[in-house]
Amino acid sequence: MSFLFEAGHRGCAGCCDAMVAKFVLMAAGEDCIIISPTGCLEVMTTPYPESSWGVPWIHSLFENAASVASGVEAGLKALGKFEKTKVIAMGGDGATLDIGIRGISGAFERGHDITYVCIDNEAYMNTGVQRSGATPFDASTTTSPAGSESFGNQRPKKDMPAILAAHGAPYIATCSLGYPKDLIKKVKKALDVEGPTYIHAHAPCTTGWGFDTSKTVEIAKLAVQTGLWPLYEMEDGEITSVKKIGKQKKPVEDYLRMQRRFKHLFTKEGGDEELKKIQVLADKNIVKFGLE
Amino acid sequence: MAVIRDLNKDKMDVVEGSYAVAHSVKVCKPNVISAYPITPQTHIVEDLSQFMADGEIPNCEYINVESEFSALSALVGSSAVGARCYSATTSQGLELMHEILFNVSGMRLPIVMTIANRAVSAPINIWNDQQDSISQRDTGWIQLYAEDLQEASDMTAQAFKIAEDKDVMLPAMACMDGFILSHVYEPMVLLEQDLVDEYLPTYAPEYTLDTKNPLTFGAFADPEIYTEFRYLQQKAMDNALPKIEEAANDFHKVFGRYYGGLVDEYETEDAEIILMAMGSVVGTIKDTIDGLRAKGVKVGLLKVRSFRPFPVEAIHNAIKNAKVVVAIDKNISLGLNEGALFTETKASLYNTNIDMPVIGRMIGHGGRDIPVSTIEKIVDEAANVMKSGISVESQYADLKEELL
Amino acid sequence: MKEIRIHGRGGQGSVTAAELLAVAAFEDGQFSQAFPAFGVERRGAPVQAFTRISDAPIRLRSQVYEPDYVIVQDPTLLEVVDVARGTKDTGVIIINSDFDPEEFDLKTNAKVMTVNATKVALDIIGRPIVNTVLLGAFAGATGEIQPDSIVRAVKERFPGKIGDKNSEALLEAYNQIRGDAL
Amino acid sequence: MSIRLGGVCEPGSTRVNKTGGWRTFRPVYDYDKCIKCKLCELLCPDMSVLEWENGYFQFDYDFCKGCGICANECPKNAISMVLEEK
Repeated sequence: MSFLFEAGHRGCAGCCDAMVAKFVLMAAGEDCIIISPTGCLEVMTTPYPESSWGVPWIHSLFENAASVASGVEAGLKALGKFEKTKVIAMGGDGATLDIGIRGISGAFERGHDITYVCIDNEAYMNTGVQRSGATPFDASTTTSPAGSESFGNQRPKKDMPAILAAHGAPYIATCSLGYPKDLIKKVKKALDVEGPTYIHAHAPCTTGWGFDTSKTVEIAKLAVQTGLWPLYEMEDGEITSVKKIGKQKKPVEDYLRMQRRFKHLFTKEGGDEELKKIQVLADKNIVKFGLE
Repeated sequence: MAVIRDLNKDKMDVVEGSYAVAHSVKVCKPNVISAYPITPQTHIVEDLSQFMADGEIPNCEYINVESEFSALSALVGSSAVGARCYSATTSQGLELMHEILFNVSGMRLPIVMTIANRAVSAPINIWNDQQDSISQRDTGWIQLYAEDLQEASDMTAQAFKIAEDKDVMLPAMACMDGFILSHVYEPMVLLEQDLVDEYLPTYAPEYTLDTKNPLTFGAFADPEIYTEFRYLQQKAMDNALPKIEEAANDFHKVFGRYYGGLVDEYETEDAEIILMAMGSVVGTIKDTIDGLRAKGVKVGLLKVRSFRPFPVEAIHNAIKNAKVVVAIDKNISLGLNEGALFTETKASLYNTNIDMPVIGRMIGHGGRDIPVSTIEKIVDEAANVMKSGISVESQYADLKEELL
Repeated sequence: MKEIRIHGRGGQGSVTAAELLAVAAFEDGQFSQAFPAFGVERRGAPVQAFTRISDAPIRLRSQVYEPDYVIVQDPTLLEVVDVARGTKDTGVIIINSDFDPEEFDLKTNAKVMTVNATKVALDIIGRPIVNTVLLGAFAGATGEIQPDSIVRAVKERFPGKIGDKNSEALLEAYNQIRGDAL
Repeated sequence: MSIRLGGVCEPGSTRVNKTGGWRTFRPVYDYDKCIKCKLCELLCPDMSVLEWENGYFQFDYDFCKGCGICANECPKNAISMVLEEK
């Protein structure tokens, strides 16, 4: 099988961004244009004069992928070339939830027929694992480090799907590289729905989270099985499907224990209190999304 | 060749400067307009929106972006798919675009933008000066400055022609003074659609985002290759110098109107004192010169039309016989106490044998009015320099000491 | 002034090695300077790091083009990077490998030495972390720095058991490469 | 080779950059256990699982970085990670 995402990119061994990008292109096919903001995916795939992209691809800045995508869509429409070509903005959590949120809000409010895929590895990885708006509670990053007085990041993840649902996006879905077939199905659906659609893909990062390069998929599944990463679809703001975890349900510890960014919860005094708090977060998701 | 106006009244309409520019954009057949409102540019984007609503701009999409940052960012995408792109902004909006200005030029996307020049905050001020565009002079954008409505309107077509030239392929700012030109009504000839179709070829870039030929745009360049990208941009700016003249001459052939190419000279042949200036103050200076000439003062004007690329040769040829030169700036580089036109003119003369005194006078900041008397005062100062040398090299010429 | 160029891959601690070497040289009473030169890649891609040692403060800011010494942390780099480029004839190139120096045909007159740093690290530290081990080898092969200056730098950077194990490993490499040299 | 306008690059051209040298462990198939479920081909972040004969696969050691995801996820443990001799 040939892929529209080529080998030779500089992603770390076991790179989550590479996997999600590969899956998205499996869903989109040749007739798409990708717009990426600055980030690991961008930098590891396009060291001039090389490119891993088998489809038209453009990078402008860190915070304007959604705006550039709006322009691509408008330009294609103006030139009468917009029949089937899918316009996809694809970037990391920092570029999407933090610095690029203004552009996305504008693009979604204007209703451009684009799909935005957020590859959420929960921190600014290319610059060396600094905290982002998507960094989970109690995760240690270089700018929200665990310390004698700290259990790491004290804020919950920003709920981007809810924000874009509030923009009236016709289709939103969370997915995970741990369930590639589900991810590909949802990306296809997002591409087929007219108007601004959003895919929020969970992507465990071996370098940033501190786990062995072979565990990327295993950890992604655990995030889902513990309820910390609920898989659901929303159409016109309503939840229309959910992936039940049922008897697969695992305690958050199984997920957290495998990651260096949560090591302090198992070594520091008071760690088990924090573990309980995280379990509460997971249980809330299970109730809210009806995961059981 | 001196300025050639078209004063055929039955071809003229009395319109607002902004409307004239909006009309010009329309007849240049843009494919994507993407702009965010900001005084004093708003009438341009409002008029364009009405044209769109009335179906007067076919094959065009108008994006009401949520910020100037996205105004230009969107056009990166549109231009890359091969669409002719237009935007308009000023002051705070232009400063917000700073990061993308470099990016658009570096990616060689010939986007055209009208700048309705306005002062930069703080203190916030919505009136005219040229601090905004001048402070973007290093971003790789061509910068042209118009003297009046007719030129501002016609400059739009010229900007597209220059920017989209395959030997240039750089974005361009067509600058007009906010309020003084954007909001003034005066008779002018609206850009003729049939003539523009003859003058301006359709935009057909060599490389586009095309699923049938999937290329990558915007890759990163490491230390081994970055310099050569910048060198090629500078080469494109060098190529733009003759192209700006060519675009002005071609415009004259097709439309019969001419405002100068890189520069334009007024009464400079025998001038002992030459004033250099950009934008609408040029008109006031011309009136002042006529008055002073009547009194036997040998004074002339060098209108600098292209600030980027900076027309060194054209400037030197124009001023080489003068006894004193005064560069007039509606901007200041704080810490140097000089306006950019003055600094760059003076610097360009250093290694030449042209060695008359050159002084800089900053006026009209934050929309302060520039009456003829201010220009006369500057000419007097220049006359004193001719007699007894430079006393003050660069200063404000319209400062209110009492407020300090 | 002596210039050292360290070749490694992202994540192998080449930059840390350069820094430790600079700290050790300062501990040894010399002036020093260490700086990396790498791309934007994270792990895996080839990286270089540089250290300068001198008896006077170092002002030079360029990369190192004619190194006196070269340390190669990962032998697979030899296929992709010209590690010997510009090395002075009087220089020494230290390669982490269990092959003999003669088996490498590096186009250089500099002396090639090898030490199986990976094995030393696995045996003593328990993980294939070779950067500190190779500093011990550097001290042994060149005599530019006292081994206990490197130990002090390592212990300062890695307190406790980790520092102790790394120190033990680097001294082992120091002795091993000196043994070969005799 | 000269810079094209705007520095555009050709599709899929990172293949000139062989990343096989990055790995310390290499994956090896045990074809007796392999049930050709193609999961390894799907998951590989470096497109280093190539179709081989009659539905089986082989690794592209020019590019495989030895991450071990294929071995970790293989439902039949048909892939083992072997220390690379250097």
